[in-house]
Amino acid sequence: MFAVLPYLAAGWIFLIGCYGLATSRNLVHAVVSLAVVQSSTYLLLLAVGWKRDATAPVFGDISPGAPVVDPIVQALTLTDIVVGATVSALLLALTIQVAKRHGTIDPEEIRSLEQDSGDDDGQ
Amino acid sequence: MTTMASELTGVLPAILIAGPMLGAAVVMIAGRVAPRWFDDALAMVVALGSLAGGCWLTGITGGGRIVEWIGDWQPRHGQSVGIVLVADRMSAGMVVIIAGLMVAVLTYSWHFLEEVDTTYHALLLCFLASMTGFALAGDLFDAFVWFEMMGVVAYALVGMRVEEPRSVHGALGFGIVNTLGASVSLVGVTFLYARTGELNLAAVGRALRAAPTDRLVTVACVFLMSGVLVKAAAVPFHFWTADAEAVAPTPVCALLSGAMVALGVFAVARWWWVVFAGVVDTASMRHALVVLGAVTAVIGGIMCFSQRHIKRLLAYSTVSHVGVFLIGVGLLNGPALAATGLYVAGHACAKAALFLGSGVLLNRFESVDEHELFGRGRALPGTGLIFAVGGLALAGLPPLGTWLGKTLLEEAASSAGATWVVPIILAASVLTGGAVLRVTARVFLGLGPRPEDAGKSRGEQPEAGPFRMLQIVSLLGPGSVLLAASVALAAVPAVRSGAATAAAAFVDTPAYVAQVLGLGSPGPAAAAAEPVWTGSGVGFGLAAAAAAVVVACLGIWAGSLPVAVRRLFRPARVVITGLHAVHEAHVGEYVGWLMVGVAALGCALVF
Amino acid sequence: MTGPRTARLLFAVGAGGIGLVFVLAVLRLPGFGQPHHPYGARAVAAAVAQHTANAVGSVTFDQRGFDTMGEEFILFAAALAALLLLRQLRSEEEAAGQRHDYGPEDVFAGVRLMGFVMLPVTLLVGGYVVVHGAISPGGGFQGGVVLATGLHLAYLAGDFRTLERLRPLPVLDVTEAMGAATYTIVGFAALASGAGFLANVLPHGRLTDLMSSGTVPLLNVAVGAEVGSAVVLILAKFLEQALTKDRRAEA
Amino acid sequence: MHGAIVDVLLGGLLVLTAATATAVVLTRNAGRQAIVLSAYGLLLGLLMVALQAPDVALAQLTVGAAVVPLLVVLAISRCDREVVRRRRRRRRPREEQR
Repeated sequence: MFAVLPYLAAGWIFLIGCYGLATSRNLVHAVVSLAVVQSSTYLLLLAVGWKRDATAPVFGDISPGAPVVDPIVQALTLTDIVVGATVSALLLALTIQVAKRHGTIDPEEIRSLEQDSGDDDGQ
Repeated sequence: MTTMASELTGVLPAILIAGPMLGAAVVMIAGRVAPRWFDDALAMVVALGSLAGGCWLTGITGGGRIVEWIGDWQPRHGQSVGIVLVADRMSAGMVVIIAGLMVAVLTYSWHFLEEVDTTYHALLLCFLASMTGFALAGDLFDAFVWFEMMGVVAYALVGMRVEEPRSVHGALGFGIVNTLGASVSLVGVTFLYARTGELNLAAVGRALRAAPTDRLVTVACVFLMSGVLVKAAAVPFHFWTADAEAVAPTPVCALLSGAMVALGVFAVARWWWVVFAGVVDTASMRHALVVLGAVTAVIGGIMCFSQRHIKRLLAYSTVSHVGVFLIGVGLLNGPALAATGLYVAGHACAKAALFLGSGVLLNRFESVDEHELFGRGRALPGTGLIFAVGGLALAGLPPLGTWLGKTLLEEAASSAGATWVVPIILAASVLTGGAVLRVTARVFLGLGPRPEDAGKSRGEQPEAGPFRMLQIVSLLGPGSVLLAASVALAAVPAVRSGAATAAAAFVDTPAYVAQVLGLGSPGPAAAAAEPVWTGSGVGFGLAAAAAAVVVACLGIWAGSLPVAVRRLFRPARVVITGLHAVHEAHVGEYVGWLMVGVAALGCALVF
Repeated sequence: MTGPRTARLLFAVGAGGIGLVFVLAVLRLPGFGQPHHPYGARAVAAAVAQHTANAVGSVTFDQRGFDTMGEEFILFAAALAALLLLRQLRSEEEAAGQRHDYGPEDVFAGVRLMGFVMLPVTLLVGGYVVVHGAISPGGGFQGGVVLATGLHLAYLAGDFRTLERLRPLPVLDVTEAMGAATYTIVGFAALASGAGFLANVLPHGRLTDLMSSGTVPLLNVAVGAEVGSAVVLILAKFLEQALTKDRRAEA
Repeated sequence: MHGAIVDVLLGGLLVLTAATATAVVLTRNAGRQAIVLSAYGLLLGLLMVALQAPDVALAQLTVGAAVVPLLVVLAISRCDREVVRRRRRRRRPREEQR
């Protein structure tokens, strides 16, 4: 069980974030749920790179050659965190504009743009 | 001289990515003080440079590859710690499409959106860099980075007209769905890293083929592909497309529709042949992709034909044509891939020209509604011509680029034993071509009964300043050049044989792996038979175009048909109403559909 | 197809399928904590060979520095996007920066003191983290964010005006673009010196020295400048949105 | 023996993190959600420290626990104001609709 626990935790976080996205009645809440989905990938990456009885891959105090955890996944996670935060900021900015233009941030009240274009079927 | 040229060639991929980035930064630094024409000129120079570089790479790659290890981290014994860029003729061809559209778009934008000039140029250059990066990436995570960058830039570009309620809303939906797709992809990348301990495409593929395979790899394949299928706008991942492209500034629509969407399909192909071929069951993958493509082609076509908002109509036609791309890639063989490459190029030209044409309408009449514009397009014969030719291109009329791709694709499908997809491809052509021709007839010729709300304007915001005759050159020029390029695709025999070599190199997995990882010389490039079109292909193309005209006429005059005939259309009406109801959804439902799509693809491949 | 029920139904179907294939895959993953990481091992060896004590820094700025360049420009584009999307429209007539919901009088004296004390400390820590990215955890990115958030302690300590004096946005705009440009220029410079793009051509130094690891500290500083300015710009735009009242609201 | 302690620590943190993620999503009030999000960011940062990733943890703590929740709070305050204003306008039909 312990061997797959972090993976399952990441999967749970992914799905619960999706649940928040699918059922959200508030676009800010939706963006935060999306951030939760993204955070599941941080956990998954780090879990894949973790090594038992190894230390952080920084050779300040330890000598080169000591067992360290995988630095690759850490670099990837770092990038992923930046990207995630960036996207969140951008989507929040768009949400503010939606609030200004539509006066609501409930996705139920602003459905697809399909209706705006008229429902003519051209026949 | 020759050595210098070859040295330059070896580092060209990185320059093609970093150059536009540097350009973007310089535009931001200098744009504060420099006049507008400086931004335009700098961006144009960079885009032209990319176009030249892309053409150069396409020319010299032939059946081989240019492999560039960033930071000189060349592999030793087939292993490296660095990131690799790989240009083969197919990816270099994508760069040509991207940069070519960028040049067209920048020409068009010369008088465009003056309120936001500097930022707009910087973002366009970032878009150019990220799409080029995605096309050339030879590393899974590097591809993810470019994927995300494409997304971030595109959300900003789609939502940049913040005074438009629909614009910001469309951008938000686009952003949420695409970001979710990226996360799904990243899960797949992580799975592959966990299994193989590698990120380089060639190294991952080699490691996977060296060990017994299991469900982990199949599931990783599903997640990885699902993410890019969101970008590719395949059904049911496509809900963002119409919302985003109906409201985005016209030049951005041309880029999204012509290039970014095609990159999604390109990634499916690249990852299949380098990573998963020979590991994941080919038959089930072929089945999954072709069925997905067929569904996408048909649903996109029906949705396209039943729109009256011209940009929305064009967006759905993109969905429909993505279905055709997916069928072509999904056949999983070289000839079909060569045909798809040609089709993608032809489609990019036609679709970008059409979007730019709709931009002319928007700027002149402040509307892109087919009914409101009834007959008013008579004042713009040039734009009308672009619409007519563009519509015929979507229908696949010889000798346009789309026709060549389509007829070769149909040949390849038949010889692969998948004759049933031929009518599907035909349906996509006829429905999307017919829709555009219907618009042309109504708007530019004023044919058929006058709609009730003709002449009104719903008040879309124009994107350029007051409409001046001077602008017509910059607005119409790119469209006509694009359509001419589309003809050239079919007319120049070298393009056809070039595509065949490109596809043969693309599907040659062992050669790719050997050359990227530096494991001995890959041996002679696989020979490719030059694809030939037949007389019946020409006849078929003419028939498809004629059918599109008939369908367009049906769309215009259906109301005047006898009641007994109209009754026959009733089932079609039910289908259309149902599809529209499904598409009238909100972000939560888009997410739900995305998840259903991933689950369906997963179940199709795993079980 | 309306109502949240549709979304719930779609979610249930999708989550069921995804959960199923996810669990099936996870059962085949190498166990948590397993020792086999071929790429990781090679990266550690390469970091030591390049005299970069922080292996993560070596991967981020040297071995996979190209990713970081992309990441850098994602942030650059996001800051541009924030400027673009949250720009003041002529129609909006917002009295930007003049009326705020909170002024210094709303903040406790103790909190203000904390702000004043913490501000220089945070900036110092941020600078340290940027510069030492090659030899200890942290680097341009983390340090840049610390610097940017640290600056906003000024808001806690004083008010919006103090903050505005501390962060002249047009200057930061240029700093940001310069930071981003520097990254690509380092790449092109390596190219011009005859090595590959972004090759680490500078001398490596000793493993734990500040100026070891070639271009890594240089890129760290470029990233620090870029990230710090970008985060300040983004925060500034959001603060402006949240704190300015517009006249329509009062009418 | 040493390994067992690590296992318990990691297992506990993992369960706690997953539970907090659930709490973030189930907190439907966006204002309160920002606080829970910050706590989640903090917890995730701690988990990263436990997974021997100090670099990542530092980034997560500054970004995930501070900057993003701050942006969320700022966005909410603006959005709420816009929504309230629109509602007020709807209630007073005499005023212009759009």
